[in-house]
Amino acid sequence: MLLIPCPHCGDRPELEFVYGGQAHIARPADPSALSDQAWAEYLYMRDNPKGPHAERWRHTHGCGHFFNLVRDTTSDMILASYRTGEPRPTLAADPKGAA
Amino acid sequence: MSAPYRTEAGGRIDRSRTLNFTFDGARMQGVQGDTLASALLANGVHLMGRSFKYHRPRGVLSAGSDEPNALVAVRRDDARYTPNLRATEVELYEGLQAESQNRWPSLRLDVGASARLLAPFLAAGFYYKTFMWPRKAWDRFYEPFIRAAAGLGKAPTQADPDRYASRYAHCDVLVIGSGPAGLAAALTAAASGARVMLCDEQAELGGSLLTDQGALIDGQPTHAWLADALSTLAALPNVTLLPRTAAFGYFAHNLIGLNQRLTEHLPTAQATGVRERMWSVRATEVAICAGALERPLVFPGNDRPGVLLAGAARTYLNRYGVTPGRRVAIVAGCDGAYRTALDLHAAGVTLAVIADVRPAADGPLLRAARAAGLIVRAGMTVTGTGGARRVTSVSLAPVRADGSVGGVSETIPCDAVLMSGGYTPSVHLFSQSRGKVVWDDALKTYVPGASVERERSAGACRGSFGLAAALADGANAGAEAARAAGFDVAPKTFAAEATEASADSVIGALPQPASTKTGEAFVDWQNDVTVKDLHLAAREGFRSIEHIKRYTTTGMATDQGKTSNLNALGVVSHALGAPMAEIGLTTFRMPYTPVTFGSLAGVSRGDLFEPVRATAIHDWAVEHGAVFEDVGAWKRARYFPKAGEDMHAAVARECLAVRSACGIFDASTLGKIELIGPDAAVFMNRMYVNAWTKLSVGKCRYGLLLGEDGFIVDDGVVGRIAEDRFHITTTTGGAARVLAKMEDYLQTEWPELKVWATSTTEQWAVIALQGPKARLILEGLVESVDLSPEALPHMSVVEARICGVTTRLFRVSFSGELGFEVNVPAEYGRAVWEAIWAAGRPHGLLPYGTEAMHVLRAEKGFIIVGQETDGTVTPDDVGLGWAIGKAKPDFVGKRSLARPAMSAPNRKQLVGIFTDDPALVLEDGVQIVAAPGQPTPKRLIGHITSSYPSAALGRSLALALVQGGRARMGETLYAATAEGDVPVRVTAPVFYDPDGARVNG
Amino acid sequence: MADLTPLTRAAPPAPKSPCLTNAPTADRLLLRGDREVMAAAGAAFGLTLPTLACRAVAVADVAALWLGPDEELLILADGAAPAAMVRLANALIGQPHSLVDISHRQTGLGISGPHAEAMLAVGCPLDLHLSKFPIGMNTRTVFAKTEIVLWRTGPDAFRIEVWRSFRAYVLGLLEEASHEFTP
Amino acid sequence: MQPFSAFSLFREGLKGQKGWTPQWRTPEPKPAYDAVIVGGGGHGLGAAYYLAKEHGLTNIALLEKGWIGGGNTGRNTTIIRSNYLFDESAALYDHALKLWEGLSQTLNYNVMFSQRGVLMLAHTVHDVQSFQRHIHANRANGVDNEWLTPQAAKAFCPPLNITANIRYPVLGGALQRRGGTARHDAVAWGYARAADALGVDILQNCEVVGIQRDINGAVEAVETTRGPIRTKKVGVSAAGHTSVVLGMAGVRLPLESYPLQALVSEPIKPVFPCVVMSNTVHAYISQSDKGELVIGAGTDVYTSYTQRGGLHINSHTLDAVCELFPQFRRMRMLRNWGGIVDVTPDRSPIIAKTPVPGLYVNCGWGTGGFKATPGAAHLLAWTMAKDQPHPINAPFTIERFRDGHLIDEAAAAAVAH
Repeated sequence: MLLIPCPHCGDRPELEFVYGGQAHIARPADPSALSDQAWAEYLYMRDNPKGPHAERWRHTHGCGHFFNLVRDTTSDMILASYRTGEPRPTLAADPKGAA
Repeated sequence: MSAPYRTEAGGRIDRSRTLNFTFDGARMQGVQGDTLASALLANGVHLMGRSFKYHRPRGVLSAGSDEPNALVAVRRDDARYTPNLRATEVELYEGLQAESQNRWPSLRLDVGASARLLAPFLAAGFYYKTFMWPRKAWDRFYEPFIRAAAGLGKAPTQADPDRYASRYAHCDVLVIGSGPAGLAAALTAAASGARVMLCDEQAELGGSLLTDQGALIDGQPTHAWLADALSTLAALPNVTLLPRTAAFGYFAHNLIGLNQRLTEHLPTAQATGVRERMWSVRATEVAICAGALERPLVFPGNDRPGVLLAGAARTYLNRYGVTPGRRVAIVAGCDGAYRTALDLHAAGVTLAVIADVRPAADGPLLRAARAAGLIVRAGMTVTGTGGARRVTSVSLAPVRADGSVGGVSETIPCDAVLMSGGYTPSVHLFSQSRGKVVWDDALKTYVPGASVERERSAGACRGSFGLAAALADGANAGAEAARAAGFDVAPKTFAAEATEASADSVIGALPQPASTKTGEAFVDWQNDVTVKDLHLAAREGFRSIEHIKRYTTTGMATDQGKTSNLNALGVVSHALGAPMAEIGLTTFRMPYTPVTFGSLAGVSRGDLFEPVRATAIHDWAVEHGAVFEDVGAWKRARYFPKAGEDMHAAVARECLAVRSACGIFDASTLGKIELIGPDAAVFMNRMYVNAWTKLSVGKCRYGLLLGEDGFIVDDGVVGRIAEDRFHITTTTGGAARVLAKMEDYLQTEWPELKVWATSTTEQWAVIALQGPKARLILEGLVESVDLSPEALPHMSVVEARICGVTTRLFRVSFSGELGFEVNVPAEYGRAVWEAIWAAGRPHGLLPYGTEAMHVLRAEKGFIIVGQETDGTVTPDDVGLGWAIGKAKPDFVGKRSLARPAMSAPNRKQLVGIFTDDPALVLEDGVQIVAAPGQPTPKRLIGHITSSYPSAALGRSLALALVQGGRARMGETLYAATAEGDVPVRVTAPVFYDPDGARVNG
Repeated sequence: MADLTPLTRAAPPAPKSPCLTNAPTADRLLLRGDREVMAAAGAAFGLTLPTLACRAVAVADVAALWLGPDEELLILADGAAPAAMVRLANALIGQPHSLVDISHRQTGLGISGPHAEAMLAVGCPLDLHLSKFPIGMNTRTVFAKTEIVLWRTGPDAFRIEVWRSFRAYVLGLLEEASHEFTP
Repeated sequence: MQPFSAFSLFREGLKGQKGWTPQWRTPEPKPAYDAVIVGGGGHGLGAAYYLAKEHGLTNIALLEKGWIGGGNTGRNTTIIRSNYLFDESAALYDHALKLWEGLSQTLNYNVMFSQRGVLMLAHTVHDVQSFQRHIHANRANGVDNEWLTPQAAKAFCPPLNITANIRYPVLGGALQRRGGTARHDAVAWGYARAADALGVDILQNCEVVGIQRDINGAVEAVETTRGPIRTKKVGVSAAGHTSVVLGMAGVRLPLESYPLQALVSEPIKPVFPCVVMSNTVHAYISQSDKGELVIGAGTDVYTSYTQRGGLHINSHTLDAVCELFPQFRRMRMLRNWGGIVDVTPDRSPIIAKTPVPGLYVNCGWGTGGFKATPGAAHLLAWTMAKDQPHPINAPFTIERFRDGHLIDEAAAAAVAH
């Protein structure tokens, strides 16, 4: 059971959270303008990286808010926690960060 | 009669408290403080078990949780029967009944031991190579035979009545292990004010200090220092001491699982409380002080009862006052064995010989042994042991400088052989924490490398052997942990005076003359894995230690390789000619020691297994004889049978009541969401397929919700309470899902929208009144609201008062009849229900349940999400294309509906189905085919989604999803039932009142 | 004509364990909105709604519990909700917000005594040590397989708010836990 | 290949087991192969075997980053069944089941396939309806599956608690008698030995670190930790690591990898004669030949490559097991382990060509890959050899996610209403 830093409530046990999958996949503004392939990319295609992963969590049984984590999927160590809408932070351990 | 192998004095036992117990029915006596193993040894019983594969007679090997041989079952009664317990861990209590296992008819005469005669043919992995012909014989003959021979103890046969508990706990510093390192760590950390938990798997805290004698700490004898240390810790409010508590698993982010045994050591009459408790401890910092495990030596006959670990023998002597024999041979692979020799000598036990398998051993302990007049023969190997169910001799031969074994074996009579190859650091928990172990050339063992979690190892578990080193290491670890957890720490030092041992040790098989058969040199005792088996695996091309483990099963017994892993590695290293560091270790998996299922399950049983959700009207339904069904966590009344009625009769009666008079139905479980804000309608437009902008206040609309993949996920009536306020209903099972989905879009996709969703599912009790007399019944109860069709037409909602309380009164129908849904605050639910019930009874009002509700809606062709839909169904598939707001540019799922597959001509569409035989009610899920009599696999074109006998129609009806169904009206298709293909007619999916007149009352 | 005298709210039976009590019957409002909304709402009650995460503020007959950055739970005296809603609606004119009467959605349980923390630790994974979960702290959290709002009201006293259909489960677990502490 | 039989075992027994030879070679990588399989689990080893056996390719390498059979093949609860709902799935899994039925003989390696029957329990009215739909569909598809009343279920599995006083009483069950279990390691080793005998090079400790493509975008080589290997056909069967490997060729997949745990009890004498699954209370249990109760636990909620799950997942598994089998409450968990399962949005696998010529993939098996081992291997080999799918795997494309032709078994079983 992970210990997850909620940007609002601090470190909380994983049981209070619901996982929300890969972060920073915005719903297209005009889905009808997308090809089937592009729509399938949005709906289904995921990075599934082995290493740092920016992902959504919701503190469902806490403050109720969504936020993002960068977590290393090879160790489950959490590298960063930030609010929804903020960019993926730049981290030494995470080459995919904001840069 | 006092036990023959009990010493005159000494040990941490209470000799004044005699305890009676039985082993395989034989009555014996031990004393308070004994384990079953020590009590049996005191009675001269070494033979305690039989091995897994060859059923070889086995004695106790160790004195702790690493024991592979002495597995027993303990019976309190038929329901409290526990197999596979280690006699070394079973604490003796008055009246304890223990049984040996894996033998028939008795431990001494075991028929299964004839497997030993077949041993040459039953080498590692033999079962992969045979039992293949004839094909059918595996299931019927070979496998049952293998299974009957395998297994150890017997499963309990009755439900376990004992209680189990679970608890979350938090601390600044968790210290695992209460030996010298653990105590030093705990004392140091606790002095800083940090919250400290100290756990140890043993009944008494103290670890090796419970066995060690002769050393001094801070000038005190170890036992005195231990008592002081424990009383110091026990007096501190910031310290929790947990004996009988095994740290079994190290999980992500410093969560450690502890299993605490609370009543296993108590006589049955007192063992009434919680049996075991599982702790989930979140520790800021962890100090692992888990000690080290003694390694056996690998030589032929090393599994004979009476052959045991030297350090274990010392524990039996010093802690339990028991000697393993009267004339003892010691085989030393490390200095530690000499401590045993010296203590036994001091206790008056005859030492037949001390054979040191190291060519040039020396050191203070050897010198002390020699000084005591003991004969030490260095550079020896053991070529075998004698005896049947108890060792009677040991055979020794000298090892030449080149490593070959020379000369003639000399056989020395003895009644116990005590061996020690050295100590293996217990890196299990460190490894579970995902730290990588590294090979230490000097220590010839694996030790913890860099940490991943916030932990550190101290003492013997990281190779800091010796009392002084362990104390210093522990104090450092305790200080470092407390500091890392944010506490100011005063350094502590502990002065130790003890004879130190060298790190010199032995791993793998002892050298043997070429003629020696290695088939009886055991590496893994319980699973009967020998040196020969490991060589066979190497010969057959297995290179990875994981493969060798799996092929030979070494390390996979109930001790999980605690005594065997490093020796197996040594043998494999020798066989493959590769250094041990290159071969690597197998993964250490949790649990460190076995954990009771009940403890892991904790309090979660019966009604506490999962919440039982009941509505405000539930008790009324119980009182009126309802039969309930589980829907999610809810209990819903399924039907209300009268005496003698089966479900069909009750449902038919309930349906007719609704069609002819009125029915009352508890719809409280439906999900309800209050959506409020200036952007409420905009949000509804984006979420639901329907158009909401033009829905007037006070009016309702059937809402349909899709996933982004275009498939139906939920539905329900939505009422507009105000311009900026909607009352949304969802399915019972979908309530939480829908709300979560709304929050997701609101927070992450459209944060600019000013609208909020709040669950009101449990705020409202919902009482549905359906039937032509519904208005008549309600009219007398509702204040100041006109219920007439003109004032409150179908699909409208009004805020009113009923029986003096606020209600949201919906004019809706899920039955096709005139209907109302009375929403009242839940704590008034039952009272209002009873008022309506009283008012309605003169009009023929009857309660109905979910089953009648399903029939009524099926008669009208209304879908149920989860029954007509299955996550692969679009609105058009079930004839709900009309609900889609055509002018809307976008809504959740819209884009997916444009994908090619969603408009394929052969999509399944909702239709009605009539069987030719009106009495025939098809089973749910029967498949539809176009042509009868096809061989399998048939071409399936659809399936029945709902099927009922309809009292209103006087015949059966069904709904089905059929490929191209709407173009098949009137066609004859076939239902592929178990009895054969039955002709059916495709019809429109509205069976009753197709014009919808009745809903208007 | 049926009897139209106002009904009384059904109350659950008292818990068996002496450590557990039913909280007094109460009204509850759930307020959602931004910081300005919370400030204005507080002013309407003459108190400052907590802006610090996971903190509750209580005055005579109103308690305001921070549940989320835009979410406050107001616990009021039985029957006080309708008037409070009017008062809040007036105070919040022109400010987008959501105010929902959830008086009957949940019920309150009191848990107190020297074993209160340990009993809660049967199902609550939070660190409830007074230094980590001080008096006045409240939060939504989990209790075994359900959700609760937990509010520390004293050194050895907590209040649980739980959705009504989960009350029996929470109570059952706490009573099961109480067996560990009563010989 | 040195034959395995009762006779050879007897003969070797007399000779002290000294005459056995390696079950497969430990070759050095060659610079080029006609085909390369990435992933040395049962699926990959089987694909290599079928490519050699049925399609005449013998210059094949199988690349395994660790040791063969060390991934999900060796980490699952070995449940085998084929009673899936949709025609496409039933055909796929029954293809595998039919291969299982002769696999020991085909490979001359006892994989201990034991048709003990798989009993899936229904606890709600919705479960009953769903299982009846499965049973009817299976019967029409020629797949065995039958309904058992609670009493019949108890007769089939005597330890089962069918009393009404549990939270979710057993309302009945669907039994596939042809279902059962097999010995997972033996499957990997059996395929490895048979493939090796046909000339396949099994290269362990050989991790793929890159995929090279020619100017037309087609596969021309793989880079490995043991050097580059030229090849024009690469079949990837890397389970949880598929996204990583396919990413090397620029192919994105609709996959997420989750930790899945399983555990065994200490061994006991035979007490559990079949396999029992309960999706509603999440209990999956059987007893191994060794006597251990083998129990499948759930996946964690987040993606991870750690091969480790949470403690609470085990608690939730064992409370369910103890509800259904309350006499096992005193049994003890001996060993727990984690695997990495790759999950697709519709919970059905992909066995298909990829957009990159010469690159094929077999993935997305989620928690159900072991049962499909021979079938998936056979179909991947077919698809690679013929550069087109077999009719059975034709629906299991990547493109189905673009076009909406999903095969959603999980949604079909989901609870609602």
